[in-house]
Amino acid sequence: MSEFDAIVVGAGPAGTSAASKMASSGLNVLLVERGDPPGSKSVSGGILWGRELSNLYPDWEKSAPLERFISNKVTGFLTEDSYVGIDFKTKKFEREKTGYSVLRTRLDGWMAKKAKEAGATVITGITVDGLAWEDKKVVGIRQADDTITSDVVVLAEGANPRVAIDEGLRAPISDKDVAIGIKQVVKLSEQTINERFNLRNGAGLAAEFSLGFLKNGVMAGGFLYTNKDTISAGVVIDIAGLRKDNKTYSFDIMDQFINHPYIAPYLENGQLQEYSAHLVCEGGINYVPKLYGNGYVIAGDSAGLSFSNGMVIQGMNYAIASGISAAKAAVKCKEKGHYGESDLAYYDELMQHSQAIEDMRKFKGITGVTWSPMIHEFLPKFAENVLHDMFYETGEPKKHLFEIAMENLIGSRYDKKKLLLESYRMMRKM
Amino acid sequence: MNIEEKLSVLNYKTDPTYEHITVNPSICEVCPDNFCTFACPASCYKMIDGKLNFKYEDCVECGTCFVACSHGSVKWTNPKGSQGIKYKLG
Amino acid sequence: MVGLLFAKPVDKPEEYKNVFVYLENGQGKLKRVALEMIGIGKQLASKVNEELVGILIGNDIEDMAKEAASYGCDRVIGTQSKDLADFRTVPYANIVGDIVLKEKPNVFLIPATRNGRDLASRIAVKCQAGVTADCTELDIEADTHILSAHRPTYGESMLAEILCRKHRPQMATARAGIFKVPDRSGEPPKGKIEINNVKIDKEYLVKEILEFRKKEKIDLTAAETVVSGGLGLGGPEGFKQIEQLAKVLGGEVGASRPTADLGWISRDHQVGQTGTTVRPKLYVAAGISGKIQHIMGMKNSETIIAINTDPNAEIVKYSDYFINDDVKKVIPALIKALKNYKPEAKDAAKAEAVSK
Amino acid sequence: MVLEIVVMVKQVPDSQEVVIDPVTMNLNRSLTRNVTNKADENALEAALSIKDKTPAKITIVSMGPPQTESTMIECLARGADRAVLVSDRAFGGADTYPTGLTVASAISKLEHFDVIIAGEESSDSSTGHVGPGVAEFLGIEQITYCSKIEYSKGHITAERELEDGTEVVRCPVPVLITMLLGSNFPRRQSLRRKIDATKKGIELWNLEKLGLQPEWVGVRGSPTIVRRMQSIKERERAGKRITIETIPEMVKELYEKNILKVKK
Repeated sequence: MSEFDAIVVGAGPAGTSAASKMASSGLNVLLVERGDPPGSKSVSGGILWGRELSNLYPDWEKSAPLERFISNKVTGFLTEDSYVGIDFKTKKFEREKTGYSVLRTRLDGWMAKKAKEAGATVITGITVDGLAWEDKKVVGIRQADDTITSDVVVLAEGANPRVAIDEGLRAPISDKDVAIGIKQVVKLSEQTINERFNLRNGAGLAAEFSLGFLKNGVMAGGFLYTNKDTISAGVVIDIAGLRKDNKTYSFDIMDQFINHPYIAPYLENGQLQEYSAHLVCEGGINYVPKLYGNGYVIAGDSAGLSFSNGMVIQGMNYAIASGISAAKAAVKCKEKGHYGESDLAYYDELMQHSQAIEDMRKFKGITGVTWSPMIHEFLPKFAENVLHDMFYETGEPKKHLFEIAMENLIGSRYDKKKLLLESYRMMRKM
Repeated sequence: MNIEEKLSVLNYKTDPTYEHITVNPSICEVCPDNFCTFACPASCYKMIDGKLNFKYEDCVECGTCFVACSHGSVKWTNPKGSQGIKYKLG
Repeated sequence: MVGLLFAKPVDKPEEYKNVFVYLENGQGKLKRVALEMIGIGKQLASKVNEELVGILIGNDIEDMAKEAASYGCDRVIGTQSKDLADFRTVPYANIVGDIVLKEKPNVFLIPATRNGRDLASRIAVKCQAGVTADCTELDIEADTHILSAHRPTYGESMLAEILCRKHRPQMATARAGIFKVPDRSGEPPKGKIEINNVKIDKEYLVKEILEFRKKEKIDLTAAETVVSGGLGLGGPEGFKQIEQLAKVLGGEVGASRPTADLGWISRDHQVGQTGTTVRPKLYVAAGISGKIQHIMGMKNSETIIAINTDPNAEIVKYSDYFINDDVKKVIPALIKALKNYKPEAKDAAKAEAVSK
Repeated sequence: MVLEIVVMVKQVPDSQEVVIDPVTMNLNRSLTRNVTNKADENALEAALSIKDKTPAKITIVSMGPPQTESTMIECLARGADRAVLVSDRAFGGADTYPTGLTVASAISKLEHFDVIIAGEESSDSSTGHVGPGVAEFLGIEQITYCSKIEYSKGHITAERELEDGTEVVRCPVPVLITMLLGSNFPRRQSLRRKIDATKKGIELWNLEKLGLQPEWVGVRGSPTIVRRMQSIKERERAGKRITIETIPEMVKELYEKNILKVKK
């Protein structure tokens, strides 16, 4: 007899969702989180797309600690001197309200509380050392000299899954699988944020940028998310490019981003509240390990479930979805009274048909685009030059846009044929 | 603001009894790239007088160095209990 | 067991008169803080035209009692015994408690030192009265004789004014190093000295003092100049520069909390809310951003020089001089400038006049 | 016979997170989380290290609102045996006097105690008065500001850190000890113990259980009142900008203003 039906390692969105769903289905659940309180080890890029959450808590928008709903989405290029961007606003976002900026210590704390209310035993401030095995089956977890047993262990450790890696349940992480995420949260008054970003009534902005001013093949994206009375500003840095250069400090890229002439004014006079860093899963479908085994399942970032095509970034919603699916599988196993590998395969089955895996499969190879010189070097410069030539009054006869574009294309050091192919590939993959 | 000053706004519960990350000096001594010093967002890895200096106390537990070190020097574990970084916003 | 006595308001507060202070001594000498208590006690007593009374306990205390009187005590109530040579909570508390219950002071001040705090709330319980801890400002209302006790709170950013209207005596512990030592009168002291020789019952002497090891440590509170380093130094090696500068200035080395947390320097150098509070003539904050914890420990320094790469660092607001550059470059330049400084003739003469 | 140790703990706002709103100058509570008072963790560790060598039972006693339970479960997870939370609306707003009275009253309701250990002070109010108050109510000796304690044959030997030195003290039980902040490193919590403690919960005692009068405790039983709070006004400082080049001028000014004195 195991002490628990299920043990969940990690109280992030994936773990708390799994624990809550299992507990409310009558399972005896232990949720263990090393941070105390939950969320004190978490960092997120910022936007929670909440549709998945409504499966768990239909009224989540009323009680969850949300910062601002996203009414305004920006995608842009930053070069040394310029900014070119698409700025999209729609009243539809305001009516639908699915995306919210969140701060994780608050969100995770709320979700852990919900799991506790559902009946899970929530333990914080304790690090799980590893798994307990018996006859090649996971039978629980190890902490210090103790073993706590359960029929199934849900590993929801986040982007740096120590237990899963150390127990050989997933490959160690490589340059292609993750990027370095760095974030600063800056305090400004709610009013100042509203004024600077032209926002009203709890509306917020989510902006992502390609940092075209970086040199030597170093590639990074930048982001700005508005919270209630803070702004989350950060960068996501490609490790392979940084390694190749081996001269640029990751934290300097963060500094360059927030000091960019078109970013700095947003943050001016803001007081730094927090500096944080976190790995961002970028590996796509290739990075997703086998999601289940004898007595265990892997969920959320630990399973590499995240998506980014440079314009849409998702992670927490996948985590919640995978947590719920893991719970469904565990509940089914409990009904059968059997938690073997073939039983837990149901989790995989659910996931293979989930939006998460389908998105990731569809956008397979997207990182080749999101982390391409095309996006991070050529396009920003090209857009800057074309727009500059178009708008700049020289006193000479005007040119057609096509003419300007062609001149800039010819003037660039890129192989034209390759560029064409690249653009085609980009359109297809995005 | 330099990185040290940024880190100074953070709340750490440093564990003097357990270093959750360790490096192998014999590997670092002959390291050709010292990429950890560039990758680590908290500047825990520094070259001082040509030698690698690592301090775990400033670690924000992102895991970057574990990926960055391609020579097998970095041994990464989670801090014990709730020691280490304690974000107030996340 | 003394019993679970609740705090009891007194019926006739007007019966309680005079300001009493506890005269802390150690190794047979009045502590400086005892003189500080006389200073503030005298101030309060004169405002309401009452007497200042000192309570002194120890062994062979006559000289100390005379000294207290010469600093302004109108009366010194002394209690001595060879068993009272060392501070021991229970017998000390019993004696002080009995005196206070009998004498009915209106105000009773105890220094907020470790032994003072050890004693204070025990006396309060004996008298069923309140005590305000760790005061930095004390005043008394001339008409009502109500003590207005101010103490810093919320990380020393706020000052709370605390009253104790209905209970007597109005007790407070007062922080060391804040209140002025009064001038010593030249003539033989006028104050009345009463010394009682007592025998202490063995049952109150259960606590034995086995040994006292005097500390040979840095004393930041007494330093005229403090040079402190923070995370901006970049590593423990940065404190070498700090030491050099401190040496040139003839001061002590301080540190911000994170540097002590990181083990760059030992804890006894830490300046701040959780470390030592300093108020030197000159404070140099090198590479310290100025978290509130640190500011609280140094903001009362006479002159503050901040060295920082960040022009928006919090410390800038607290600085008289701000050098916006890297500590590594600034300190050598500063040391050079100090060594090169040659006073002009008239300045030298002025300096001489001052030092005389 | 086992040694009965009582450890007094308090839940406080995390001092590293205390954020003062620059506009209102009030504590920004939305950003401040509650934690176990650090010095109390040192008190518990001191108790646990006695228990490592001597058969002992450790009872945690705290006065506070119901959420103090998390602090007490933490103590049980580190190795304490029993936890009593004294909680009642009537206790709210207490100054040090009724706090000491309430805690002492709870301790006196335990079957027996030999040693009481508390932290030197709480990080939120920093008075250090509650421990000695409890000792007075219970009529026992005390050893405050200890950096080290040891128990042997009915006696505690302790090192007290004073402003000017270290005092080595020996005292028979019963005695109350207060431990210095940072005097030891608190051991880790055990998952097994924490699960058990979470499932079992803690003991809640209210005013009635203690048999105290409502006017003796809480704000009503407090002799001191806060008349007002004001922000500490800072002296305006010039913040005169100096560069590497103008350092000699600053040095000259410091001498001229007599902040630095010319050595003869």
